[in-house]
Amino acid sequence: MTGNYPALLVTVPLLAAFVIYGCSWLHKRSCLFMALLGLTIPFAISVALLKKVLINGHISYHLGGWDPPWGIAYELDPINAIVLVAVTTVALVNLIATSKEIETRFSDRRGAFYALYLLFVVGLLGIVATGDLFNLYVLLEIASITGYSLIAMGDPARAPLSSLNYVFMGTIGACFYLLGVGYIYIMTGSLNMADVHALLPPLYHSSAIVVAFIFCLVGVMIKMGFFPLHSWLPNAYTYVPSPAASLIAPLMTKVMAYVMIRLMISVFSPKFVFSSIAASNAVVWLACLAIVMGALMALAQRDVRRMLTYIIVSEIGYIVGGAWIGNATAMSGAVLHIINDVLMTFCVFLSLGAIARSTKGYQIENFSGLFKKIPVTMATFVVSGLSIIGIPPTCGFFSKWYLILGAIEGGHYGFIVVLLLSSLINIILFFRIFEEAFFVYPKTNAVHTEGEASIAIAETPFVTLIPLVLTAILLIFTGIYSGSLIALIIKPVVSAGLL
Amino acid sequence: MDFLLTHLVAKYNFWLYIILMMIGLYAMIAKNNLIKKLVGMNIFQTAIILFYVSIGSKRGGTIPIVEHIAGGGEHAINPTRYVNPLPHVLMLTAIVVSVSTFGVALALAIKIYQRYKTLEEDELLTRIRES
Amino acid sequence: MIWQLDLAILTLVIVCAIAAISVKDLLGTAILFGAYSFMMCLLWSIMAAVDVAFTEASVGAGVSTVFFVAAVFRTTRRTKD
Amino acid sequence: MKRLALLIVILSGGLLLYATKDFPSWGDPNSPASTHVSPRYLEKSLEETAVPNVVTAVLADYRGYDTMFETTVIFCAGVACFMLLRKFEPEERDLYYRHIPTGLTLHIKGEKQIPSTSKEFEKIDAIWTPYDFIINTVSRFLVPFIQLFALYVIAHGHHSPGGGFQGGVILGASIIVLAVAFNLRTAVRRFGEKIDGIMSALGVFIYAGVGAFCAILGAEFLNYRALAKILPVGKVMARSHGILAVEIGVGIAVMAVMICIYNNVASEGKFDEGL
Amino acid sequence: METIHSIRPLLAILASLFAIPLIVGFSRRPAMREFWTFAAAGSKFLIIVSMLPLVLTGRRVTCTIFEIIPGVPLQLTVDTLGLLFALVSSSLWILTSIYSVGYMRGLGEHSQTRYFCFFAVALSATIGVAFSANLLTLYIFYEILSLATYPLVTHHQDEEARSSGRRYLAYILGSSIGLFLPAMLISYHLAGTLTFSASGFLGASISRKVLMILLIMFVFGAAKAAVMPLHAWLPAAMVAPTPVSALLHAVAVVKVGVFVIIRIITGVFGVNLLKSLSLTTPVIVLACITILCGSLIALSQDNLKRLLAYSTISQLSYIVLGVSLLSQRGLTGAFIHIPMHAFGKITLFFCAGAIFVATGKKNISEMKGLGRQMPITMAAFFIASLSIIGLPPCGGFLSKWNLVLGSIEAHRPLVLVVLLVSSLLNAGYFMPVVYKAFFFKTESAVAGVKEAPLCCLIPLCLTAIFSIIFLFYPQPFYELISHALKCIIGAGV
Amino acid sequence: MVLNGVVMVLMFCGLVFFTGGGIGILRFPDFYTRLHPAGKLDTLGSLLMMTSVAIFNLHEITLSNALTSLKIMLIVVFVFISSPTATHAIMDAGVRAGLRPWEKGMPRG
Amino acid sequence: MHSLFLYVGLYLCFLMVLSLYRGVAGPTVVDRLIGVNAIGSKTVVLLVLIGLLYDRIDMFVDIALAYAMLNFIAVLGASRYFQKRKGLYEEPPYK
Amino acid sequence: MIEPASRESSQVKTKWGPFVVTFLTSFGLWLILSGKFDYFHMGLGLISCALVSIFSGDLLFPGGLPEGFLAKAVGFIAYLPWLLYQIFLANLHVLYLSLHPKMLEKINPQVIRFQSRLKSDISMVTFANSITLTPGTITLSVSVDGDFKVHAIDDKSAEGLAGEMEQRVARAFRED
Repeated sequence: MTGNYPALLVTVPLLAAFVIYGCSWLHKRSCLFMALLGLTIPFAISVALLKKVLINGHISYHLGGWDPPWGIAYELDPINAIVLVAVTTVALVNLIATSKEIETRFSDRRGAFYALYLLFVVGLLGIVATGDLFNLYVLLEIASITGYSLIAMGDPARAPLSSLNYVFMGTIGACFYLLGVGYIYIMTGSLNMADVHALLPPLYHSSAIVVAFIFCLVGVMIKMGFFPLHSWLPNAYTYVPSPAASLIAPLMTKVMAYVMIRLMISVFSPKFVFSSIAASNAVVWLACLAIVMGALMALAQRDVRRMLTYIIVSEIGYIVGGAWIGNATAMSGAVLHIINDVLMTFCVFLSLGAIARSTKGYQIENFSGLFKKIPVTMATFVVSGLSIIGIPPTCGFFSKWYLILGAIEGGHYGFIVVLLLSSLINIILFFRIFEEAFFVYPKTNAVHTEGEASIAIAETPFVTLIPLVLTAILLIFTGIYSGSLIALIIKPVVSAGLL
Repeated sequence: MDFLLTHLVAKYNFWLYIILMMIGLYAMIAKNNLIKKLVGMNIFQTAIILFYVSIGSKRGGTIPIVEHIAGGGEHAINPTRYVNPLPHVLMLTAIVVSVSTFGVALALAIKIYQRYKTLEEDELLTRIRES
Repeated sequence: MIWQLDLAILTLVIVCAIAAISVKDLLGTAILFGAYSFMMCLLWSIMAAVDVAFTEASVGAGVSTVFFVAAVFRTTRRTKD
Repeated sequence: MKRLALLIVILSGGLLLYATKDFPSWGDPNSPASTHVSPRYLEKSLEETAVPNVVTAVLADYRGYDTMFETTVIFCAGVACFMLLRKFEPEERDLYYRHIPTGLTLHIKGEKQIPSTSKEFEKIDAIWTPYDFIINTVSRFLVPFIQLFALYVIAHGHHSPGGGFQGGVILGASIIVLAVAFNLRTAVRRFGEKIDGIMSALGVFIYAGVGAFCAILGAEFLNYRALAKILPVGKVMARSHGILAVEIGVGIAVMAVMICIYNNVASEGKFDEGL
Repeated sequence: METIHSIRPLLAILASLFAIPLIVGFSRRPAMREFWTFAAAGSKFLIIVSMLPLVLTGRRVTCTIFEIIPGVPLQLTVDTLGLLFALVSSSLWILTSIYSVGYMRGLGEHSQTRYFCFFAVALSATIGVAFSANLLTLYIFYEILSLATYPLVTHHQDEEARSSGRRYLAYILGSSIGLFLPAMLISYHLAGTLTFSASGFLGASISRKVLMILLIMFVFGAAKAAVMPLHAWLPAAMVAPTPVSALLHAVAVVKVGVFVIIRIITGVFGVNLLKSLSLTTPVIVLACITILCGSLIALSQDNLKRLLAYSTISQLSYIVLGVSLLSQRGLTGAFIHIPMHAFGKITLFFCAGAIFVATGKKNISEMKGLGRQMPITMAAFFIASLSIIGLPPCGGFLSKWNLVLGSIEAHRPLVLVVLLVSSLLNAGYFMPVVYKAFFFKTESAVAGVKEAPLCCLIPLCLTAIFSIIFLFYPQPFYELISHALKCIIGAGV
Repeated sequence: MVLNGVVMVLMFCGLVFFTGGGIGILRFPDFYTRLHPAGKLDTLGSLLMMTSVAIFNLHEITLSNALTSLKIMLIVVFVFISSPTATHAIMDAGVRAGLRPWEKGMPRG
Repeated sequence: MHSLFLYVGLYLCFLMVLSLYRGVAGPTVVDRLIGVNAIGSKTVVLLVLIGLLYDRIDMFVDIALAYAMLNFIAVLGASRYFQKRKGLYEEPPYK
Repeated sequence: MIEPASRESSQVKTKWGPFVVTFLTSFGLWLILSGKFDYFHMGLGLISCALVSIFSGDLLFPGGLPEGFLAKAVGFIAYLPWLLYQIFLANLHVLYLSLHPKMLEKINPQVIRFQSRLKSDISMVTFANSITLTPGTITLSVSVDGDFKVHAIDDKSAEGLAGEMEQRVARAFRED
């Protein structure tokens, strides 16, 4: 059975989703349990796979028993194993943490919600693991469609429209990707990533391949919300219901960023990307623009969630910039930042969801006095905020470290400046909130005589709080162990790819 | 004329799919009505399907269903006689995806209409701003 | 492949597409979109993609149009462009 | 916006047109796409899977994994429509009934209602809801044959075009015909929402379950060859039967999802009279 | 040099962190809460002292926690310099804790639990900086310190605290992220390592221009050292409760800043490299400007704590100046100025706090005749101000003396002038306070005021006494410093 | 050969009807009258063309060919059931939508 | 014979243009429906003809049959719209 | 499903009748469609037909099998050739109209109402569809009790209504 782990990783939540949806018509209570089961098993499997990959190296799993160019294969190297672990962890922890809210908020359709939730995870897991260009598209669509509907379940006034806009942009993105794959297919006749990688070199100067690359990339960039193409992202992530927010916001864009890196390394080759198309400088500058614009637009927001969405835009800029600088250090930084960003965005959105219990809205003004009311939850929010800013020893610092180091190596001083600038802006962004939560007491409590005694501590329930605190601790641990992450997992693959 | 024809036949499928796709893309971006955008999206997707199917076609090829040769298990099948089945397979999936997206998008459009009683983007935006 | 038919139908397809997005009535769009699907179905069968044609026939001509009409029924026919 | 759209369109269109110059010409039998991967499907599929329809063989076997997710996409769409639109709380409003033999409409205010078992009366939504005798009767006659044809399409996906997906759509359409010709309530009474939900999950479950079952039997996921251990047939025929099982699953799922989408879209999730 | 692997440095850091859960747990019982604070402070001090013999015998205590970045582990090394600093700050923590109890209770401050928690974190970070074996570890603790002090600075949670907090963060985080971090990364890129070594890890192969830029970035990056023009946070941060100002803004935080500069000059660049390229001239100029300007501004202050803050700014630059002179005497002076200034300045702050607790007064103009009401406090104030000015019989004399000698040794006569002028200025702003307190008639506002609570009084007396003792018994410091100098200067030779 | 002749004749007739339908749809003055050629001529056209194809398919008589021809005729049957119903449905739609019928002397609508 | 079928097919395409004109030009939606329905019936024939051209008519008959069935459903659905909604032209902008 | 039971006066209460008839009909259809006579496909066919019959048997024959089912079926088949002939004639007429250069003068659209004496729904639908297919007339609406509204394209078609065709339909379904 262990041989089938790669397939089971994706299949277990898939089967669980079907069972849940079927059962939800018969017995609603059992849904949560099955959903938990359906995510715990893949979590265990992904950890086992990571271990296996680290011991044995690359794993290739041939689905249906057909050899790759004809059948579909799953290719697991250390990097995607770790991304898989990140995805399953986030999904599982989020489900545990938000289960209470899901159960109350979607009580009459929880089966559907869990099913979509699991299928979203399935999509992402598949995207990360697959070694086939077209399979990636299908999985991408699974993740997208479930994402659309999860987003649309949010604020009834705005969510459907933002979701529909996401549908349009997402479809353009997916179609561009599909088109790019079509161009690759017409020139090489293959869809398997490794096979395409082997077939491409003689075609590097063909205009069709260049266009294919551009379209794949643009498609993926739309999906990950890279700066000029990000317009769907803020609305979509602002109005999503909070249990889904902490699932979608951390994972979707980051997984797509991973796809971009994967396209660059294992479908096309760095040689092609960095020398045949002399666009690397342009993309890095675009990434700089993304970072700055994301940060500036975040600065203009009063709604905390919306601000965070713009921060995501800017974080994506980090990853793209890092990946396109074109040396191993920066690429490692980009990969590390994917993992870190998953964790920190997750933590920040999860804590925001927990905070939302005690506030009326997501405006900064609503945050006043929260340090008194929910100290632990706010502490986790602070930790994640610090991580996004890039304060050591949280993990955000270390990916920035590698990114800047890579930029120094590559001589992209503009990128360094922009990275530091965005860190500084992030300080302003977050401390604005911290200050509000720390200094200002809500007006309703001002009636009472003493501030301290009157505000009752209404801490988040434990089922949410414990995962939250664990995640915050994980942020620090990932930071501390980022050296081993790089040395054991990322560096070998990246250097092998870049050589 | 002959030369033109051979060149035309060689590429026109690829050119026309681009035109079709651009029609769809234009509708998606420029149209104001959400359902129109949706139609544009569908045209866009079909154009890509057209592209793939055009890849698959083969001069002198017939449909990719192997004709039964009684007891001829060892009989070699000449692949040039049949068109390339792989793009068809892929495009089945793409069609399914497009119809699924279409269904979800329609559901979303209905939800939007329920709330705002309009499907025009500019009117929607003004109404959101008002509320 | 039958290129003569292919060319003819392709032209029709483009006409249908333009018509579908420029008609100032969503129900008209729905109907013309159905016609667009017919054409596509023909196009696939001309290019020997029978399975695709079958799918397009069943989806595009059948359920997709019905969904579309149903959605228009539940929303509105009005459109400015 | 229009100008921006035009710019984008011209830009990307120009890029794409530029790229076509390196394409092999249309229908070139020697193009890479026709010579690299696909010949093997054409040459070997009959002897490896005993399925003459190469598209089906590739769809459900060689690239069966894709198709599993394709079906999942459909399932997602169904669940999404249900989730987005379904309203469980009925709105308070007056009831209308039509007396079928005479075509008279009854408008009942308040709580009272005619028992739902009554065959004479039919619940409708508004005073002007039409009743078309011809369409009803013809649809009633056509539905069984449409269904039969759909089952035929599913069963003969190996030998002729079609397969689970197409058959499923037609099956779904047969119920939709009922919903269109009579009204949604009739269709839902015949094919309930609960069953529909369970069927949609069941269909995809069959697909993924067959795959997982193969894995349990010791082969790779979706390697139907492993089914030969429990079926009284050879390994090649096991593949063929595996494909059939999978196609049936697809058919069930697609049918249920199509009905689900139609029901929800046509009635805004209220499950009243529908279109 | 022999290296001992031990987790004692780590324990020294964690000692106060372990106390945090206990402090939080006993938040309802102040006595227990404060007990745990003392326990943490005491154990921390003991652990640090226990390493003294090892270090004095010429060994180094190292603790590698794990590899963060290839080639750059999270590593702690106790060398003489770090130990000196750690000793000073941990010993003063004990006294400050006592003082805090008196001060906080005396004023009935809110959120005392939070206060003690973050105090503990800040101390951990300070010790962490002192023991860091490489630049990255140092940076991590530096940032933790910045963040941990933020709630302390803004403890009052009013509008003033808020704006000061903003300014504090803007300067500290802005400079560290904007300048220190890139400088560190460039160094890592150039050298491939970040571990401090006695002769510096930046080799001579790097061009002078780059080195110069790096040095400037580092010096400004460590904004905690309050080198002008990045000094403005320090006066702003004086809104904090006085124990915070005392320990953090006289000892821990600002000393961390200069300690970082010392580490950079001695451990990153290496004295010999800097000397051979004579790179430190701009730093010297900056330090001189800061010394003079700080003193001049202090002259015009009426708020006692602000005055002390500006005094601190100028005094800190003595250390920067001493280090950047790169001469043996100069370094000695700089190093010894750390404890001397710490003890002196903390006494002054304690006094200011005691006055505030007793009278509620913050401005000098309101303290006329206070010496008669609070003789002990004002006597301590006098002693400490002597120490700061650099007059015997106080420890401050030693450091001034060494600095003066160092400037001569380094052939920089202008520096000598600056030092002397600044001493005069110091006297110019301290003596009026003392004079007003003792020789003016008691104003009605402060009439009838008693001495501050005992908890406040004892620490300030102790520190004042220590200031005097150090002049006569500076051997422990000298011994430590001579070990340090042996490494720094001797290694290059 | 005779078979081919029959096929061609039937096909030609079918085309004539189809043509009539196409022209009729264009020429008739209003919606109701347009339905007449659309509903009827196309139906018969389909019948004739399908029949011709079915016959053509039978020029090599085997079981499978016969079945295929039967299937083609099945399409015809289906069209014959569904086409008038569809025509009726459209007509009904027009009436219910309130479209005014064309009367003699009015311009084309 | 094949070329005959090809020309017949092309002629049907031409006829589709006529019907499509009705579909595109309107003037009312039901007119479009007529046009599209007429295209549908020609498409069925055309599908069978393509089957002849490929010599695999047995494969194409299924498609044609399915097509005939589903086209019926689509037309039924579209006409159903009018049976429920009273207006042939668009309803007033807002209620 | 609304079962117009009350209108079906003559019906046999056999429970299995509809099922058997549906099953047999659909199996015949299956054989035509399938064209494969091996056990496997026949087995699939049996299953499919059974499914269809169970699921939709009552759609074909709501309220059971009508009396004299076979005779009616034969009658219907016998009616078809005449209908085809009529259709052919009708089409020629419409063809003539649509190609006539002065078409607008020739036609005179009008709506005609009449009461039919047919009773069963199947016969009425047959009649209605026959009207639609034949001379220039399209059924507008039929009410359950046989009230027909017909749109005729010209006077000639309007006259020929309701005569022979109704009788033949009635004869086919044994209702005269």
